[in-house]
Amino acid sequence: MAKIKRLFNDPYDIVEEYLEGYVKAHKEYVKMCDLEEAQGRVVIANDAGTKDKVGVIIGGGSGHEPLFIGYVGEGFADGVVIGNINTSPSPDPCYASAKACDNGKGCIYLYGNYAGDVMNFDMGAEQADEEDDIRVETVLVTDDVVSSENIPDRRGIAGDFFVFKVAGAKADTGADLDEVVAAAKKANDNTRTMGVAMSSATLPAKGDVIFELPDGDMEIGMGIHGEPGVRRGKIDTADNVINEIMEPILADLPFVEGDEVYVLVNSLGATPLMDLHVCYRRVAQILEEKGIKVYKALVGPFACSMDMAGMSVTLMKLDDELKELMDAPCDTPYFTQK
Amino acid sequence: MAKIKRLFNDPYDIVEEYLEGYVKAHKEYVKMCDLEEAQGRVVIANDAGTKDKVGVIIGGGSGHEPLFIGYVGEGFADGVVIGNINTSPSPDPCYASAKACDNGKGCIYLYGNYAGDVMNFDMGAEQADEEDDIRVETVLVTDDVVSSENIPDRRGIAGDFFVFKVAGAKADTGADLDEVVAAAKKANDNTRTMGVAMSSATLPAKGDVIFELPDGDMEIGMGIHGEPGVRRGKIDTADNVINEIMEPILADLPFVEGDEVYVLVNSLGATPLMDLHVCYRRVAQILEEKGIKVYKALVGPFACSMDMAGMSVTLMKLDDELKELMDAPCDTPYFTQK
Amino acid sequence: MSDYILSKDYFVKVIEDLIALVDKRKEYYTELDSAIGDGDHGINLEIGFREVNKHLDEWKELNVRDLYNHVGKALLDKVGGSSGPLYGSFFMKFGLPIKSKGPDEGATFEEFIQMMDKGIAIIQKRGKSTTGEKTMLDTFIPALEKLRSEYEAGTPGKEAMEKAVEAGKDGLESTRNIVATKGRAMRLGERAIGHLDPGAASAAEFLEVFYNDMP
Amino acid sequence: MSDYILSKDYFVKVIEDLIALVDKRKEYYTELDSAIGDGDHGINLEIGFREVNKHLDEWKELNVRDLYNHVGKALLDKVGGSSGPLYGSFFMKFGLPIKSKGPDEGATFEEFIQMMDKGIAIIQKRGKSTTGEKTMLDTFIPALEKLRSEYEAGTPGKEAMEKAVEAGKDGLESTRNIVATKGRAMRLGERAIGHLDPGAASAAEFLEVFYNDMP
Ligand SMILES: Nc1ncnc2c1ncn2[C@@H]1O[C@H](COP(=O)(O)OP(=O)(O)O)[C@@H](O)[C@H]1O
Ligand SMILES: Nc1ncnc2c1ncn2[C@@H]1O[C@H](COP(=O)(O)OP(=O)(O)O)[C@@H](O)[C@H]1O
Ligand SMILES: [Mg+2]
Ligand SMILES: [Mg+2]
Ligand SMILES: [Mg+2]
Ligand SMILES: [Mg+2]
Repeated sequence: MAKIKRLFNDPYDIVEEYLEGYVKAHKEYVKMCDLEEAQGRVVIANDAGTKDKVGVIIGGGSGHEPLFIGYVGEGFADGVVIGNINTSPSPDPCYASAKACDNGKGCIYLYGNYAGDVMNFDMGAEQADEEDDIRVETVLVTDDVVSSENIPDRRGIAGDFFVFKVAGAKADTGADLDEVVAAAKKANDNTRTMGVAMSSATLPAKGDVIFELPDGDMEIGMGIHGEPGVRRGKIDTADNVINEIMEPILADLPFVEGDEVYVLVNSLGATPLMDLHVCYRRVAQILEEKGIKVYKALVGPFACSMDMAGMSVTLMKLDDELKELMDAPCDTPYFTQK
Repeated sequence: MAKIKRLFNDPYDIVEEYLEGYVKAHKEYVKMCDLEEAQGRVVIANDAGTKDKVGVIIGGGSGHEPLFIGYVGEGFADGVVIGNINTSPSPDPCYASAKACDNGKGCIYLYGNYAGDVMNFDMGAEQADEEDDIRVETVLVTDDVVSSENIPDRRGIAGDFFVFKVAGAKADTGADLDEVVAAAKKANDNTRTMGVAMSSATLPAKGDVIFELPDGDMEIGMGIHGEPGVRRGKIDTADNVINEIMEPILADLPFVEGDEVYVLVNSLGATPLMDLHVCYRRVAQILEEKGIKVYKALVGPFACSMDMAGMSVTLMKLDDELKELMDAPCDTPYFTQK
Repeated sequence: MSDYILSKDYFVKVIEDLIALVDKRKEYYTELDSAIGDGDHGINLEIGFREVNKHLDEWKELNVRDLYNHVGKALLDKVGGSSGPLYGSFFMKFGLPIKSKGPDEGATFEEFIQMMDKGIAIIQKRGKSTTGEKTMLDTFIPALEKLRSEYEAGTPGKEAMEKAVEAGKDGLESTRNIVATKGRAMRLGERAIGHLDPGAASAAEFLEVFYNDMP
Repeated sequence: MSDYILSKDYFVKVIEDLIALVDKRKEYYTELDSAIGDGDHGINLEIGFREVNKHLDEWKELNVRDLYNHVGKALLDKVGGSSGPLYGSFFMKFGLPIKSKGPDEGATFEEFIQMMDKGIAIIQKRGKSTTGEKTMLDTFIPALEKLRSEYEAGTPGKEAMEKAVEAGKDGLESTRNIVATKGRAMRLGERAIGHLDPGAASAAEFLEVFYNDMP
C-alpha cells in the first residue's frame, strides 16, 4: 500500500468505487445513468430529463469533491460527467449526459475552462447534436484571475460553484436555453477567484504528491490541479495571505465601493474551517474598508483538490437577478438551501 | 511563522479570530452572546431564548468544526460554548449559554464525555441553578466503542452529530426537558462509532503535529483529539480498514439482522470525499451482507480534528421516533435539511 | 514555629516564577501529554499564565488572597479543559486561609500549609479523585502530607517544603508505572504505563517554585 | 519502394510494446507533467494502455484498421483529459488509410506514412494547434515531415523512420526552450521554460517503438 495518507483499494479502481459508494449513499438524490455510452461515468438527479426545463450538466475530473458531483439535485444540476482524477471525462459520457438530461429544451454544459475538458465535452455536444438533435450550449467558467491576462484563457476554479448555482436556479424557473446561458455567462462575468496552496494533493496511482512544495512554503495563485501559480514563498500570516489574494481579485473586475458581493471562502481540502474563518474575518474587513457590501458568505470545502492544504477566495458581484438566483432553494447532497 | 500548513495570525488569537469570522460569515443564523460571563465564547442562534422550547446547548473544545458551532440554528442547537483548541470551555461561558438560551423550560447540555468538559459544564450548570434558577440537564455522548469496556466511560466523537440532531428536533416539537433528555439518551444509547487516523492534527501554538504518526502508518481507534487508539499498523486498503472498524461497532450494540440504521461516514479533516465514498461503499456492502438496512447515510466532514487525515464510521440504530427526529427539517450553517 | 513568615513579595514572586516556568517548560508538559493525552497541557498552562502575566502588575497591588483569586480565575476562564478548573480552583481557594488582609501582608507558615491544603482539597473535589489515579494529585497529596508531617515534627519551614517537594517528585515518579483511572489517559489502559502524567509533572515543578522562592 | 511491407505482426507488436513502454516510463511522463502541468500524463497513459492490454488478445484477431480503432477508442474512453482524445483519435484514425483489409494483412510503407499523417492530422484538428506551442505536435510534425521527405528522397523505410525519430527527438528538445500556448502549461508563461513537454516526450518514445519494431 502506498505511503500516502489516503484510503482506497486498487488505485486504478478508485473513481469507480467512489461513484458506487456515492450513488448508494445519496440514493434519495441521484442515480447512475444507465445509458451504455455513459460508461458508468454519468450521475443524474433522480428526476433528470423528466421536468420541463433545460438540462443543466456539469462535470470535469474527479478529485474536487464536493464539486462537481455533490451539486446534482433539485434546483441545481441535473447531471454530472465524471472524469478520472484531475482529468476531463471522455466524449461518450458527455454525450450520454445530454441524452439523459434533455427533455426537449436542450442542455447546457458548464465546466471549468481546461483544454482537455473543452475537447471532450465539445465532441460529446457534437454527437448529441448529430445523433439526437439535442441542442447543447456551453459556458466555460473562467474565474481564476491569475491564470491569464486574457479572460477567456483563464481556468475555472471555485467560481464554478456560483456559476452552476445561478444556471441551475435559472433553469428551474423554466427559462429557455438562451436565457440559462445568459444567466450563467452573467454569473461567470461577475465572478473572480484567487487561491493559495500549502501542500500538494496526493495521487493514489502515483502513491505520492503531485508536486513538491517544501514544508512551510506556499504557492500563491496555484490551480486546483496543482498547476503552478504566481509566487512561491514562506507561509505567511492569514491576514497577509488574504491581503495578497484580495488585491488582484478586487482590481480585476474591478470591485468598487457600493458593490454588493457574494463571498466564497473555499478550502482546497485539508485546510480546516477554523483557518477559513480566520481568513474570512480578514476578507470581511477588507471589503468593509473598501465600502463593498457582503450580501452573504459561504465558508467551507466547495471545490477541493483532494487532500491539498490551501484555500481560495471568490467574489461574485451581484445584481437583483443574481441575488434571486443565488437565494433560490435547492437540495443536493452537498448544498441545501431553504 | 510555523512550519505547519495552516493559516492563522497569532496562534494565541486563533479561536477569537475564527469566532469573529464565523459570526460575521453566518450572520443570518447566529450571533455572539453578549452576556459578560460568555467571555466571547458563546455563540447563539439569532432567536435563542425567544421560543417556547427547551434550550439546546452543545459545546466543547475548538478544532472539530463544523462540530460544534456549525450546528447552531433552526431545528438544531440554540447555543454553543466554545473552548480553546481540543480543550473544554470554562465554567462562566457554560453558565452564560444557559442564561441566553433558557426561556423557562430549562436547558440541556450535550457534549462528548471528556473529564474536562464534565468539570466545566457541571460548574456552569450549578451556577445557572443557583443564580438564575435555570434547570439544566446533561446528556453525555459516549459513542466511541473502543474507548472503554464500560459505556459511561467512553468518549464522544462523531456520534455527537446524531445525538445533537435528535435532541434539537425533539426540543423543536415543544417537548419538555425530561422528554428532550430521554430522546437524547435514546439517540446516544443507539449510536456507536469507531475511527482511524492516518496523521495527527497540527496545533498552531505548538507549530507542530500533536503526536507523531510515521508516514504510512495508521492508528485504529484513535480519538478526535489524537488520543491513542487500539492498534497501530501500516495503512491498509480501504476495504480492510472498514472491515476492521465495522466489526467492533456491529458487535458492540449489537446491530443485528433486521435493524435499520442511519450511517455517518465522517472525515477527520484531510480525508477527501472520494476516499470517504470508497469507504462508504464497503460499509454498505457489509451492512447488506448482515441484513441490516441503511435508512439514510451522511458522508463528509461532520466532526473533525482540524487537518487530521482519517475517518470514522457511526451507526445509529433507528426506531420510528429517531427516524422522525432525524428527518425533521433544520437549517444551520453546516447542516440544512428540507 | 509561626515566626517563619512568607512575605507578600514571596507570593508575588511565586506567580512571576510560575509564569516563567510555564513559558520555559511548556514544550515538556505538552510532550508528556502527547504520549498519553491530547498533547496540550503545556499550551493550556501557557494560555492561562499569559493571561496572568498581562494583569500581574495590576493584581500585585492587591492582597495575597485577592491576587491568587485573580490568578485562579484567569486560569479557570482562559484555560478550560481539565487543568483550567483544577489549577484555577487551586489558586482561587489558595488565599482563603490567610487571616490578615492588608495588601502588603504575607502569611505565616502555618497558614501556608492550610493554603496548600485548601488548594489541593478543591482539586480532589472537582476531579473526584485521589492518589493512584495517575493525575496531578499523585504529586500534590504526598507532598502535602509530607509538608504537614515534617512541619508538625518540628522541621523548619523551608526544609519541610524541601522534603515536600521531594515527596511530590516521588509521587510524580509513581505515575510512571500505573494505569490512569481519571483524565484522558484512563482510556489508554496498559498503554499508559511507562509514561509520566503531565499534570503530575507540572504540579511537581510548581511546588519547586514555591520552595525555591522561600527565603 | 513499396516492397517494404509492415506485417500484421508488426502492428500488433507495436501495441504490445507501447503497453510495455508506458508501464515502464509512466513515472517519467508524470514527472515532466508535474513540473508544468498537473502531474498525471503517465497515469493517464497507463490507465489507457492497461485497458488496451485487457482486450489485446481479442483485438489482435481483427485487421489492423479495426485493431487500432479499438486501441484508440479505449484511450478516448478510459483516459479523458487532453491526451485521451488526442492519442485516442490518433489511433482511431491511424488504420484508415490501409486499403487491404484481411485480418492477417499488413501495410505498405507508403500506407504507413499515410497512417502517420492521418493520425497526426487529427491531433492538429482536435487540439487546434501546430508546432511551436509546446505540445506533442512539436515531436510529431517534424517527425512526419522528415519521414515523408526521406522516403520520397529514396531512403529505405526503416532508415527513413530512424531519421524521423531523430527529428521527433529534436522537436521534443525544442519544447524545452519555448513557452506553451496550448494545454495546461500555457498558463505558466515564462515559468514553463526549461521543461520538456510531457506529451512531446511520450510521443517521441512512441515513435521510437514504431521504429524499433520495424523489421
Ligand atoms: N479528574 C482529575 N483529577 C485530577 N487531575 C486530573 C483529572 N483529570 C485530569 N487531571 C490532570 O489534568 C492533566 C491534563 O491537563 P490538560 O492536558 O491541561 O487538560 P485536558 O486533559 O483537558 O487536555 C492530567 O495530566 C491530570 O494530571
Ligand atoms: N491543444 C493541444 N494540442 C496538442 N497537444 C496538446 C494540446 N493540449 C495538450 N496537449 C498535449 O497533452 C499533454 C498533456 O497530457 P495529459 O497530462 O495526459 O492531459 P491533461 O493536460 O488533461 O492532464 C501535453 O503535454 C501536450 O503535449
Ligand atoms: Mg489531467
Ligand atoms: Mg485538552
Ligand atoms: Mg491535555
Ligand atoms: Mg496532465
